[in-house]
Amino acid sequence: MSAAQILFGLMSFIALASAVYVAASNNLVRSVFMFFVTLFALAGLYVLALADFVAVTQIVIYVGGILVLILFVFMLSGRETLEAMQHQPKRLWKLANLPAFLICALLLIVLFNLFMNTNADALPWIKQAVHNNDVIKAENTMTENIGINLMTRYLLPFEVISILLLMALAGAAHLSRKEAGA
Amino acid sequence: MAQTLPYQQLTTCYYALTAVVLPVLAFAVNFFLKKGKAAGWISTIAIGATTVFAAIVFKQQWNAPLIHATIPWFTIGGTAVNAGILLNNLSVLLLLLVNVIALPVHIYSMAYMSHDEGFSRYFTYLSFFCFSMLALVVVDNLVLFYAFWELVGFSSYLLIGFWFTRDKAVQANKKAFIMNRIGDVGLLIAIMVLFSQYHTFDLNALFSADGLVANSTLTNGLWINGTSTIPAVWQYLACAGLFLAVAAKSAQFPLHTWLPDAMEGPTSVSALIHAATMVAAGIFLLGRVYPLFSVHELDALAIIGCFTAFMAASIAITQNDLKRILAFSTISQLGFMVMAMGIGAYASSLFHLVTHAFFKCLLFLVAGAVIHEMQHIRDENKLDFDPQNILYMGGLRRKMPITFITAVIAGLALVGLPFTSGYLSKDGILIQAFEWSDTKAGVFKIIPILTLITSWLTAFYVARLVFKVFFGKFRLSEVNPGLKLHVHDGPWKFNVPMIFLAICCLFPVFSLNPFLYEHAWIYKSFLPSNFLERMNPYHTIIPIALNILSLLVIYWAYAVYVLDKKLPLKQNNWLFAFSYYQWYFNEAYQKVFVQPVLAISTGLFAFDRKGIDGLIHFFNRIILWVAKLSAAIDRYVVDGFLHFVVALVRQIGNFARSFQTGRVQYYLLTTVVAIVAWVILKILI
Amino acid sequence: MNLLTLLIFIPLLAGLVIAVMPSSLRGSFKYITLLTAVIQLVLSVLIYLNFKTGATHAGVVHEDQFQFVQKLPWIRLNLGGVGDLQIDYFVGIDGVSVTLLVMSALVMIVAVIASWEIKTNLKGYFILFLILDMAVFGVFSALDFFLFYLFYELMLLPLYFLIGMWGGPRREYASIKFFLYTLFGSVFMLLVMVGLYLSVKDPVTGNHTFNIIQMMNPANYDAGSVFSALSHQTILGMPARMVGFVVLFIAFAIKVPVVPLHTWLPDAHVEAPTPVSILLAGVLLKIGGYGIIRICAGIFPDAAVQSSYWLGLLGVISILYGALNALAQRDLKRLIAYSSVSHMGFVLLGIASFTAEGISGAIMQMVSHGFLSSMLFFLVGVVYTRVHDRDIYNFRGLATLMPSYTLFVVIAFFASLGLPGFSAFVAEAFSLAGAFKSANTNGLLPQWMAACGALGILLGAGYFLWTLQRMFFGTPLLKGGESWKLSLTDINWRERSALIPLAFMALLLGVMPSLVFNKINDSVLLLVDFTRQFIK
Amino acid sequence: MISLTHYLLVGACLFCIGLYVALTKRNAIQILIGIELMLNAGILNLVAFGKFDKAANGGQLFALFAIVLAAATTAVALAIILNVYRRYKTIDPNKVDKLKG
Repeated sequence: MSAAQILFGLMSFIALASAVYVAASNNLVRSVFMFFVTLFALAGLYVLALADFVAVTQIVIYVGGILVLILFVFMLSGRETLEAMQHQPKRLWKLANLPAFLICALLLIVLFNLFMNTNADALPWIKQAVHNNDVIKAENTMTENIGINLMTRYLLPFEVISILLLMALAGAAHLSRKEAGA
Repeated sequence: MAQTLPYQQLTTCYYALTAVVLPVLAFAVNFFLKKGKAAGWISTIAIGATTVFAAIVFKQQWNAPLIHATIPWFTIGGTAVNAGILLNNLSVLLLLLVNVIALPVHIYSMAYMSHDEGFSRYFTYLSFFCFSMLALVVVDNLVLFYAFWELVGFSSYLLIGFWFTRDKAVQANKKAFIMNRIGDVGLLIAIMVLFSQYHTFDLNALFSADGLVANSTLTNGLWINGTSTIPAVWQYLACAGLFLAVAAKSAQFPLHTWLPDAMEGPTSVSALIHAATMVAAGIFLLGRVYPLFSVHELDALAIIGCFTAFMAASIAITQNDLKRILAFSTISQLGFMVMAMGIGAYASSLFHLVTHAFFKCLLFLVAGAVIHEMQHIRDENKLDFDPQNILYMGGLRRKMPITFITAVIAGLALVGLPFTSGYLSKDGILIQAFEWSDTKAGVFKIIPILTLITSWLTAFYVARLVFKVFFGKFRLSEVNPGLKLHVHDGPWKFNVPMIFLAICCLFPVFSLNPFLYEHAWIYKSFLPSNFLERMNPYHTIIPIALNILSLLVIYWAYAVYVLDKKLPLKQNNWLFAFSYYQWYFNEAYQKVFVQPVLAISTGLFAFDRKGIDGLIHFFNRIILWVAKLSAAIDRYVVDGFLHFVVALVRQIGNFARSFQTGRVQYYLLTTVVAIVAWVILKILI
Repeated sequence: MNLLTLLIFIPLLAGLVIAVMPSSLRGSFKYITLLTAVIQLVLSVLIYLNFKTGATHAGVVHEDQFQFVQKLPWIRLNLGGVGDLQIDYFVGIDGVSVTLLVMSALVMIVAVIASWEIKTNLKGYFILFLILDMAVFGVFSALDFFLFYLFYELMLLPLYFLIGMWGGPRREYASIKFFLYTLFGSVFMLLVMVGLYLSVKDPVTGNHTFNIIQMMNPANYDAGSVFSALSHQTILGMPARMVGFVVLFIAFAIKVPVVPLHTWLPDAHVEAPTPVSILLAGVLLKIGGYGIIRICAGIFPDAAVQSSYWLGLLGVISILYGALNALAQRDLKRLIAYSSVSHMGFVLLGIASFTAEGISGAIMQMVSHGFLSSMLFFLVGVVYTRVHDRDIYNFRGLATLMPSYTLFVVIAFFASLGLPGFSAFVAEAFSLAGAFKSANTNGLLPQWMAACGALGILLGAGYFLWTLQRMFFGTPLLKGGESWKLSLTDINWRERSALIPLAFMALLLGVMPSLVFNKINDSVLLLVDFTRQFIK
Repeated sequence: MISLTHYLLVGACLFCIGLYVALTKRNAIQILIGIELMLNAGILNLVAFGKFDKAANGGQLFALFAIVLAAATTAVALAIILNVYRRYKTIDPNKVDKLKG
């Protein structure tokens, strides 16, 4: 078993375990932090998938952006809000959650079934890519290539997203302002 | 009248009709007037006028060709039933006889019933009886005949039960009516047989000399009448039915037991109905339907008539009730008549019917007069005894001379001694019985001998009766010394009818020759045209032997009852008891017929309740059970299903409503469910 | 306006009038009802007088020979492929029904007079009474099977309430028993009715029809239909026509009633109030006999003729069984109820003979029994209203206390036991004569049946005379002592007015049976002719 | 060698967990986290497939886009949640049942 595989299993385990903790935990702050653990583990998995730029972006935006944003919300809202936000029904396994659990389990089984039955590595386009040697190798550096593609092939989405971001920024700012007249 | 009749006949018809209608008018008037002493006169005058009309009819019609006049009565199906009158010798004789008997009885009754509360009721009934009886003798078809036959029985019922507060009377009239009803059923069956065979009810068409019956034959077990042929058994049945009818009305064995009980009615009624007229209706019926009977059936008639005559006479010798003795005597004499019919002595039978009517009626009137006096004694001295018991009487001949003389005349006529009417008619029957038995063998040889014995028995009981009542000492005084006795002959209303009837008991009324019955005018009129007067030893030997022995018997009775010689027979042996209890017929009938019928009826009613209703209730229970089951099914299955459906719908509704909660998470869940379901479907299909 | 229709619906009108009148006027209800009954009697007598006789007016199987006919289309439904539903308001009478109408009208009056004793809930009582009245006349004149059935059922309901609400102590038991019995019969009748409807086609319109007269004509039956004589269909292994006949017969036999379907009758009679007993015995039992003649014998003559032996046997059994049962009774009303069973046995016996005499006798017996049983029940009611007791052994010597009453009792009893001069004699004699003649002419009944039936006459004398002896004669002795003696007053003018017409009619018909026979003769002859062709 | 299927399976697990969180939590922030988890599962798949597109780098680039959009979404969502809380004093989405406060 190669180191990559060990790492993959480890990362997967961490990601899933922390995700399960997020699902199971009633403590909001803890689940937020465990969520970041998940994000970090995922970033590791990206690396293993030879997408180091994406991994870095993941850490920067999620950890640096969203984490900070959420904590910001807590802190800005004050203690009262935090407590209110943390207020949760005590019971761990409510019966009402059973349908959701079942349906999720069912979905999982379905997906598993689907993925196991369709050998993803044998998909035509993947075979084509392998055949064309269009596969990223561990030794390749893709950052440059990403930058070129972003500015050429994917320029339009890039621009659209930037406008979207701007709107989101404006919207968030508008929403977050203190009650003035509304 | 529908047919055109000669004027003479037409008036005769109208006279006859008037004779029939007058009593019913009297009945109607009395019925609506209710109370009052006028009733007696109304009825008597009516019957008097009727007698006149009857006499005219008799005079015109006796030995004349028959008159048959009809009007349509109703039509049923293809059969037209006519109402009409048929006047021949038989009917006009009876018409006159009934009137001649009824008129004295009416007069007698006015005195006899004068102190009774139901005086007008009595005459109402009596008029009704006269109407029925007169109509019975003149009607021309079987339906009407049956109708009046039964009405006669009904009026007899009313009159027997005249004192309806007396239990015995009421039971007696019930018995009489039911016994008569048995006969009626027989008659009805006979009528139905005749109707189904001949398709007509007309007496003339059926029974005239060359009528339908005369022209049909019995051969090889078939009864053939022109086109219609039925098994001969129906002819036997018809005869049996007719015989039953005769037996019921004329008190023949086995239906004779009602007549002694019928003596519970007023004595005048017994005199008219149960001695002279109604009981003669049976013989009259035999006379009407005579052609139907074949030889063997006539033999059977003879046997039964003879047996009845003997049985009744044997009972009469031991009875103590004055009226019962006479009743059994009547049965016995009627037995003679039936036997006479059976042996072919048609004319003698009817002749005896007439003579018997007079002397028996007279005897009853005498009995009535005696009983009247006895009741008088009873009421005057405030005693309690049976005024009809001959053991209490005695020595009345000096106190009631007229009564005594008439009683002796009637008694001699009944015994059949010469110079009386009874000699003429009864000895005729006896002689013919012997002649008849010459042609027969075996058991039929006994019949004339039994008849002879019966005659002597008759002589004995008549003598016993007369001696007990009129001779010796008044025995009641011996038991109750110091009795006030105001006994005397009755008023003229008693005496005149009795004397009149006594005259009618003598020979000149019927035949100028006191010894030869063949010379009696009634006898001659009924003879078949081919009758040959046969003189043989019987005609002299029998009357002489019979009468000498009868005189001996009478003397014996005189010795026993007046001179107080010992009776050679002991009174406490079984033979005496057998006779005294009337051969135990009543008890036997009670056990054999009445009680079983009642038991059957009770049993059937129980069956009705327990059996049929039980079955119904059983079904009911099953149905109830099924109903309960179905109710349960209804509640738990059908309703359950309904509730289930309702609940299901509600759940689905709730379920569907739950999608519209406004809860984002549910929407999401639903979406996922849908997607998963879709995917699963995709995979599976 | 058609006289018959008027006759049928006048009671309905009077019922409506009573229904809208306030209860404060309840005293007048009985007079309104009486007036209605009198009008009906007048109408029915008019009908009787105008009723034409003669072979061209015989009716029975010829629709055009019926009289006082009114035929109106009533329900017409287009059922598409099945054809049109054709139900007519079709009334008319022939010889079979005309005398029954007059009889019913007279009995109605008597029943109204007897209703004077009803004291509770007068409004309901008289409305129900009038509905019953209407239904009775409807049944006797309906010539459309659907209409007939409607009236037939309409009779049932008021009777159920009349017994159940105004009856004696066990009225509920009796009324339910009555209801179930008759319902049992009529439900099956419904099935046969539908079967007949589906089998018969009106030759003019080509639709299926409920017309009773057309059901009598074999040519009107669809080939291959259930009740077609030619198709020889079977139901449960029996010929369909026989099944149809038997089912209809059972329905009517319950009404007659024929042993062993009779046990509702004693209970219903005993518990019913007097007027209802009168109607039950006087009119409703006749519907059974009428139905057997008109419907059973008319529509299924072949089956009727085939089973006539059994009909006759049932008739004889009814006669004897009813009479013997009557002999065992202590309750006067029950005795009379059983005597009804016995007397109606003659009707069945007469019909079974299929001779003119027998059927005429049967109809006469129905008319006669209508008068006499009404009279008998009325007489029982007289004693019962006075002392509320009917046990024969509790009375003795009533003749001394109530002479006029006893006179009527004697008349009624003797008339019932078939004393000549009264109608029952003619009726019974000819029922029996017909039964007897049957063996000779058509060979349907053996003679012994008639002979056994004649025994019923004897038993009839037995129970009636025994009752007379026990209850009326002898010295007065009452269970209730002096108080009863005071209550047992002789009949009053009202009671007389009810009894005299009945006694008079019984006497009149006994002396002049042509009053009935003339009117029915043509129809009876036609019916006999009609059935004769089916006798093998 | 880590096969593509492994990434897909891990993604599926993660997605389901995220879904469960999104479905069951009564707290808007946690629901948001659930949604993020699902997004990340998606991104993981993009990245995994992106390995076979060396020239165009479609997978990685769209993963980047998704990350950025998620961030923006989060920002807006958090702002909304804050607002909701101010109005209703709760952030349970089930209790927020009025469209207009």
